[in-house]
Amino acid sequence: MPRYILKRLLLIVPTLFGILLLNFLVVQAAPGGPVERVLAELQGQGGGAGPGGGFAGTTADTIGGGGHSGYRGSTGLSPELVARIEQFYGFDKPALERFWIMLRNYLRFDFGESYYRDRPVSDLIIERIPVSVSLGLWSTLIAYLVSIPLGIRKAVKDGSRFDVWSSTAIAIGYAIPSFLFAILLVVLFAGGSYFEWFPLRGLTSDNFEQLSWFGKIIDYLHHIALPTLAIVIGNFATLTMLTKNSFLDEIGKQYVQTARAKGLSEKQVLYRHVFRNAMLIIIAGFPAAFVSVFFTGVLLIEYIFSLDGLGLLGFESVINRDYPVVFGTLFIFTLLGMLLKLVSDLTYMWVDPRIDFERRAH
Amino acid sequence: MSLLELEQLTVRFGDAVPVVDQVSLKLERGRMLALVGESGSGKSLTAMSILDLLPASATREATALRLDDENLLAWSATERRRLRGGRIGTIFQEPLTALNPLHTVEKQIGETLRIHQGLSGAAARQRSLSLLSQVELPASEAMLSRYPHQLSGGQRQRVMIAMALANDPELLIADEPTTALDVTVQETIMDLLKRLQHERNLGILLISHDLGLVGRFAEDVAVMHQGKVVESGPSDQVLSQPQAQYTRHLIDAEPSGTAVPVADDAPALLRADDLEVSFKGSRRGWFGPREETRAVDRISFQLRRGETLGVVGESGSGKSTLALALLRLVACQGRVMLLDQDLTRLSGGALRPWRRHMQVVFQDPFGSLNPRLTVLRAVEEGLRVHQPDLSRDQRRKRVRQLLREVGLDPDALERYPHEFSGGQRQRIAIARALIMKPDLLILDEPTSALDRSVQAQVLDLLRDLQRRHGLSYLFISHDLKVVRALSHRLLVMRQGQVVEHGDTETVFQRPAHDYTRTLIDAAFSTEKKHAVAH
Amino acid sequence: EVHSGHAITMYDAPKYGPSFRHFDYVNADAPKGGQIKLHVIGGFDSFMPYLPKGSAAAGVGGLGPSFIYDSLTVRSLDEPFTEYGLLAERMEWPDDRSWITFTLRDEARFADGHPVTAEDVVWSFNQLTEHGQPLYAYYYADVEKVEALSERKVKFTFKPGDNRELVMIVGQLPVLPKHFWKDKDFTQADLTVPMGSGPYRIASFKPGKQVVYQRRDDYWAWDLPVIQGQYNFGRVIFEYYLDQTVALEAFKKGDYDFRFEMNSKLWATAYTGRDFNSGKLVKEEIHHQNPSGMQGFIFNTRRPLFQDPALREAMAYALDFEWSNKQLFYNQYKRTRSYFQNSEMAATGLPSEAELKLLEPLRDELPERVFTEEYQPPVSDGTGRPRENLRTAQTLLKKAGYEVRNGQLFNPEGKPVKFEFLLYSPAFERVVLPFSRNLKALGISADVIRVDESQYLQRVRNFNFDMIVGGWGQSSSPGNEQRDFWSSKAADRPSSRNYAGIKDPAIDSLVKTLISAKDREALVTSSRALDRALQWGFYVIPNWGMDYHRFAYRSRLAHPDLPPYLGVDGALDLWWDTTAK
Amino acid sequence: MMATASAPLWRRQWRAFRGNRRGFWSLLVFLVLFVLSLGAEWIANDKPLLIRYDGAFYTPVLHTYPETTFGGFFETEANYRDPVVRELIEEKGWMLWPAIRYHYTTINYELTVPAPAPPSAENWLGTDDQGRDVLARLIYGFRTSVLFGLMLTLSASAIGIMVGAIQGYYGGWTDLAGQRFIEIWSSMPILYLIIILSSFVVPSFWSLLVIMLLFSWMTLVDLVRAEFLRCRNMEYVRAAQAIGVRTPVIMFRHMLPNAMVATLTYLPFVLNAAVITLTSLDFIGFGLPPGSPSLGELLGQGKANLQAPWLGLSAFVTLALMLSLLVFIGEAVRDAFDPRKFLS
Ligand SMILES: Nc1ncnc2c1ncn2[C@@H]1O[C@H](COP(=O)(O)OP(=O)(O)OP(=O)(O)O)[C@@H](O)[C@H]1O
Ligand SMILES: Nc1ncnc2c1ncn2[C@@H]1O[C@H](COP(=O)(O)OP(=O)(O)OP(=O)(O)O)[C@@H](O)[C@H]1O
Ligand SMILES: [Mg+2]
Ligand SMILES: [Mg+2]
Repeated sequence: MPRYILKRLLLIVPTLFGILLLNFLVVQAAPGGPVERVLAELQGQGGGAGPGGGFAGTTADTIGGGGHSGYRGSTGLSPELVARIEQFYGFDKPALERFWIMLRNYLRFDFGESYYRDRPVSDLIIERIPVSVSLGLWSTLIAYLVSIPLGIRKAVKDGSRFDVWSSTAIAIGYAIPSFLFAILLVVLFAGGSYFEWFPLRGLTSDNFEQLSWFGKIIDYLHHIALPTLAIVIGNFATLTMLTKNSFLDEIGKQYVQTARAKGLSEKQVLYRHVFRNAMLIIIAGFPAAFVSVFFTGVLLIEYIFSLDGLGLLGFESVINRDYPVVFGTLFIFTLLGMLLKLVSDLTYMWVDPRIDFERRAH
Repeated sequence: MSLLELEQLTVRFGDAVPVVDQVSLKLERGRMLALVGESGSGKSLTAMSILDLLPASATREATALRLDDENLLAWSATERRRLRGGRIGTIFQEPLTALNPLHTVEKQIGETLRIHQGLSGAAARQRSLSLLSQVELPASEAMLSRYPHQLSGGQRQRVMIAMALANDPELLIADEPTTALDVTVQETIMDLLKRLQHERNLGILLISHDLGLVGRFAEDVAVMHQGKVVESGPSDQVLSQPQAQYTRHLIDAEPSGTAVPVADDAPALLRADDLEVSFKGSRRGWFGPREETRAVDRISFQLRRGETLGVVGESGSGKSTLALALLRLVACQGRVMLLDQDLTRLSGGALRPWRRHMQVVFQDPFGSLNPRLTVLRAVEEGLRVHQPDLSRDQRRKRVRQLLREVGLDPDALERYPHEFSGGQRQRIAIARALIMKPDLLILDEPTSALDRSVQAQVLDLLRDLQRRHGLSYLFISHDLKVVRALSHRLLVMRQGQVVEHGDTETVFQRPAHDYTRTLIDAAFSTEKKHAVAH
Repeated sequence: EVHSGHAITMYDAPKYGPSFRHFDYVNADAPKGGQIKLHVIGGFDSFMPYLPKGSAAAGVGGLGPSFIYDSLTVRSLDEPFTEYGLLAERMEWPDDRSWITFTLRDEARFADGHPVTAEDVVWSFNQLTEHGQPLYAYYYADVEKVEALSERKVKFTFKPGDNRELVMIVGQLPVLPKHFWKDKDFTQADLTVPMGSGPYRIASFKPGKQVVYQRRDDYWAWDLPVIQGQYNFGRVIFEYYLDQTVALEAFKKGDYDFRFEMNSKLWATAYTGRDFNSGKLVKEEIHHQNPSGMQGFIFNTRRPLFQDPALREAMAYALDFEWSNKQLFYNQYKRTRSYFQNSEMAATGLPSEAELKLLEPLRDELPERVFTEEYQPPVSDGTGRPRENLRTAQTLLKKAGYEVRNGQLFNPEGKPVKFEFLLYSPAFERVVLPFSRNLKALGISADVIRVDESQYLQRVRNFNFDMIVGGWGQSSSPGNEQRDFWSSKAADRPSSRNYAGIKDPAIDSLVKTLISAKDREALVTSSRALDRALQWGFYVIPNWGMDYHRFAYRSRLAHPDLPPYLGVDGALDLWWDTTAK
Repeated sequence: MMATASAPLWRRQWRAFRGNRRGFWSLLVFLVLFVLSLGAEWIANDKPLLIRYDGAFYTPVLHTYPETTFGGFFETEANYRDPVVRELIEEKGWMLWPAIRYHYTTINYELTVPAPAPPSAENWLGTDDQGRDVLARLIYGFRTSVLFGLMLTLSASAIGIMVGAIQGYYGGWTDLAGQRFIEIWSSMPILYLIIILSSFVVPSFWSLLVIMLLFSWMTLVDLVRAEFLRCRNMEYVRAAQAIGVRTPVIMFRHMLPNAMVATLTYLPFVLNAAVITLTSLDFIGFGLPPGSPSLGELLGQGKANLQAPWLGLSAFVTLALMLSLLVFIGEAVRDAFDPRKFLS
């Protein structure tokens, strides 16, 4: 086992290298880049550095608006200026050299600086962790805390009325696009039109610092409630169904009878015996679920609730071609993902001692 | 006042004919009632219905089910549940699948203790250790920390027994409690049960196919046939003067006959040289030393075409492991030569063509049957693999025929393993192995769950095949009578090693090793050891 | 001859004389105090708007005056282009405008009491052009040198060239305190609270979420005429939001006080609810006279297909503006017909005498209709599928030798008329798709494709497109930039704004005339002549524009009669809070 | 005694499937909807199904007729909704229209209010912000989504199951290498790939399908791998090996059905995820080319037009309906595969 862990840990290095290389190649091939963005800004085109073209992009139906275009005085972009901008972003060097420089820095855990923000990438990431952890943790926690007992109950009552309506409910919950739901929540419960029960944005109130610690907790929960709700609503379905089905699969097995014969109550049978046997695939899905909530899953929610999280950082950097941030987040997240996967593999063994990762000839 | 009274119990699946039909039983305190009868006659279901442990698809009807004169049928489900594991202990027929695969021995036993006695920690462990030693298992920490898959068949069965006895039950339901145990251990266990029966006034409902055992230990007996009790009464009386025709038929079907003679010039089929298998146990802590079990320790033998090699020995002595090693299903050292081919040198795909020459019936038929394959698909699999030119109908025909030969209803083709009784499953496993007409058949306790008459039928079939096709058998069994009736030569194993190896009759008549002697003595004694209590 | 004065204009004389009391459009008695909350989409992580990195908080500034920094001069909002001294008391410049000096006011002080000196101006200029955003280097590229002549006098010398604007543009330079940055890193885009000489200071902020500006009572310039009646709010607060929809909700909820709307649909539908009914929120449309420039579907005439003006002319008939305006835009737009729309520079009627003088020499190179017709984009009946217009187009095409085979139009060379319409904003799909459907009736296949913004920019920069929606903003005083817009030289230079690829000697010559205009009148005449040449070149299918701004605000706020040259920000500096005491 | 058991396997499974009434009905409804949407051109179109003109029949859905055929002016395809064309035809014949007289591209030029227009007798679910009929777009969008989802799910699951099975079954370096490959592969910035792709071809149904397939097969791998890691230790796997069953057969005939819990549970969700992927790509503007009917585009419009709830609502109801049906079908399929289930 220690050998296996060591092997896995060592393999992380070439894997990360592969990931960086692959991404570097892809990014090289992507049209457009920071230089374009700056040039466009000079000429007053484009929507600025916001996550442009896409969903949040300008909805204006005129381009210039009516403002006076402030641009005068020169006859256009000189090639020297373009070269200067390219140099600023390091694009004057050949690709291979840039990759090499990046690798060297990454070895020292130096992720460089954002193109558009005068901050080290690592700071940008660290800064956004509270939001992501809050969203990720609460939504994952709630999803698991609700789904597993619910799934078990559904398995026990398979085919009953309860089973039917809860299936319907979670399917509908799953079907609701979270961003639409989020907007609905905002309009209904945080906007100016109906009920003003919840705050509109952020993780804490303006006067957070002055609150007592209890007040702080309440304030935090008050802020996090709607976003978490919006994320979590769609997260019950897979987990609940997975729990239900794997329980159904196990409940018929012989050892369950033995457990019953021992005089265990139905609950005890389910939670002490079936649970562990049925857990495996639930665990298997965990790293993916976790990372996705952290990284991509909640982009739109962060957006709508003005939460500066990692999802937003990642997406913006992709759209704006902020490559250092793209690679920095990628690096950290794949590293995290790999470690999580190792942990979950080890959990397999812990959950089911029969499991090993040795080679089988057959 | 009887301990247990069952009146007109009927169990059925769906609208089909009842599988248990109007069965009434009565068990007194301090007595042992043996339920014997045909495999598939509804014995296990009868027992399980006492505990509300029938499969969900079964329906139960009964006019009365009384424990100590209290009608359990009037109790709530929760109240009945409290009886389980406390006042009523249960030993399941198939111990190999009945243990939770993810719990250690300690947890399995400890759990019952906690639930019913509130014992935990050191006290529970103390009690567990003493239970282990009572069932002849090493009362060690190592044993406690093992998982079921690290135990031999007999060891698992004994864990099961320990669990059932943990809370000093008033009623013990023992469904074939000793099938996987060698005769000496079986003796100890039965003595233990008997002692408890006397000391604690324990009532035991014993289900068994071993009429010898029943005769020696049980006070009362009930015979079941096709879901009905055909005869019941004190065991002396029923066994010596059977009234019902079925009972007579059953008693007469004592294993008999001798092995089919082998030609002297029969070529060697299988040779094992210095075969060795060891298991790495779990580590103590993260980096602690690994406990290592040497399950098969340098075993060599040779098996000729048409010959049967009986393998007997202590439970946990490595018999099953030896079988797996021969089949190359566990990693081993040494050499296995089949038809002059060293199997240990082959692997993966290269091994496959050789598989058709050797087949196996696993000790745990339930586990070895894929729960999602119907009988038809399970049995015909070998044909599909090795005789792909057969048509569907041809395969189906062969399967039906073979099922009939092992005494199963050929209409059961589309059923799934869990819809059968223990003995029926065992026969499906036998059919699956036989359909390939292999040169070598390894049988690991193939008849432990069969009643005498079916057993005889299967043995006849095996002998017949041997005669006609010159099959060789490696026959692992605890039932020395059966071994004697079938094998030419005998291998006696203990703690992974061969202690004696020779011609069957010679060994039986002049056992050289002490262990063999004890074994044989125990197997053939018929004396009634325990006086019947009244 | 060296001129000198308190103000400098592009042409002619400034409207306000040396002793003016305040701009006409301010309310000099506006109450001071109170507060206004504004919103910004996005976030901020720096107070340094001048650096290439970081997104700066709103209000800190850019070019021109800001809350924190004063500039040398400020622009008046009721003249086309005139700069009045703010930090600068006087300006001196020669006839050929090849240099300019600014004499700073004695009383000009930074917030810490330090006087504002020529040294600070030079330092600011150098920092901005060396370490600042490329914009500054670009903007001030023609400045040859900057020197402090004395403690209070600074001189900008320009590279030789014909650039009347430059003298005015350098006046927009924000002046930063050199001493303040002595022990700080100017190139670090971070949240170091800046210090300047401007009317506000940063009172507090929450990174990425909120900045609060507090009016400075000790601002040195409160009594200056150029400042009178402005910067009335005691506190100005910027709130940040990420999502537009949510931001709108927040406005309705009362989280901030003022919005301007760019979307016609939202303007027509979203500004309703409790507070609008009760009058707490006000919706107002305010007219302006900013030239709205030209927005249109731009043909890339570098493509062989689009080199035929007849095709370009015909295609314009497929855009049913009247229907779009009615069904999609709630009738809020006006059709654009001129490249200098909404200004006196736009050509109207037939060419005037003066224009003819410019056009006549180019008669051979210009389309006949420049002289004989007033340009007007096709007008439809507003049915969405303008049958009559399409028939006209069909006839035009037939005449030019185009023919339809199997539902597909082929040009006289036998090539199918097929092109891609490149978009990046989904907002335009609703206009472009109906357009492409109408083109289909003519047998023209137009694929609408949408790419992400970066890619769009890259393709436009390299002129790798067939047709885009684009535009040219115009100032009230056009100049050099026209060369970048329309000249043959620009057509071949990547990154130029001659998107259409116009290469016409006549237009080149008209552009030259415009740039060298000596007075306002000449400028107006030459731009009208240029306008005609462009209109009849059919380089774009004109879209629409607006001559008003859409404001919604809390009724507590009030504004004077707003000046004609008004930015989208609504010149909030002129507003005040009626609840302030 | 064994009478119930004699029916062939598939029939018993079918019976078990039907036994789950909800799942069965869901399947029926889904099939009906799907089949109907396959014939969308015949249900919602701006061309008549049949024209009788001047003694001859015309089928505009199948053929393209220039307007000149009916005595019009344009040589391009007739716009049958154009009043002029309508008059021309009805003068000498008649037209048979489909139930919904809108194609997904058709703009209702006759709207009396600015688009998006609320539901009316003419546009049952209203129009979107370009004046197109929402119902017509839903029908076509549903078809695209379901086809995309089905194809993506089937191919992605097949690959995913295979890879997961191989990794779990063989273990060792196969597993290590495979897992690392997946880690590298899954890190690929899909958005960039789509951007790159769109720089040389116009993104289409098929190109998006291929791109998504390149990545979505990884969903199931971990789950299947975990189950195979466990399953390969089971006694019945040994039994099958002892018979000499070939490895692929062991994996897919013996282990897979036992390792199907996760797969079966996930399939409806994978299908849904595929639909949602396309939807969200459309939503953020990297999906199908502008103008394509898609649920995502409709959702996007719903967000941009909160004042027009029928947009978001229609898309949402369609999605919810589709997803719920699939979840229920998935449950019934699971029942059909569970031997313990289809006995009782
Ligand atoms: N789940 C089930 N579904 C359908 N039939 C079943 C099921 N379980 C058992 N049976 C049938 O019920 C009958 C009685 O089974 P039971 O297990 O009681 O037999 P048994 O007497 O214990 O036999 P054995 O000695 O072989 O264990 C058998 O014929 C078996 O096929
Ligand atoms: N996977 C394993 N890990 C560790 N020990 C094992 C494992 N499998 C078997 N053993 C041990 O190996 C020894 C031999 O087991 P085996 O199953 O071969 O016994 P057996 O002779 O078949 O016994 P029985 O008659 O009880 O079935 C036993 O002591 C058992 O505990
Ligand atoms: Mg039984
Ligand atoms: Mg064994």
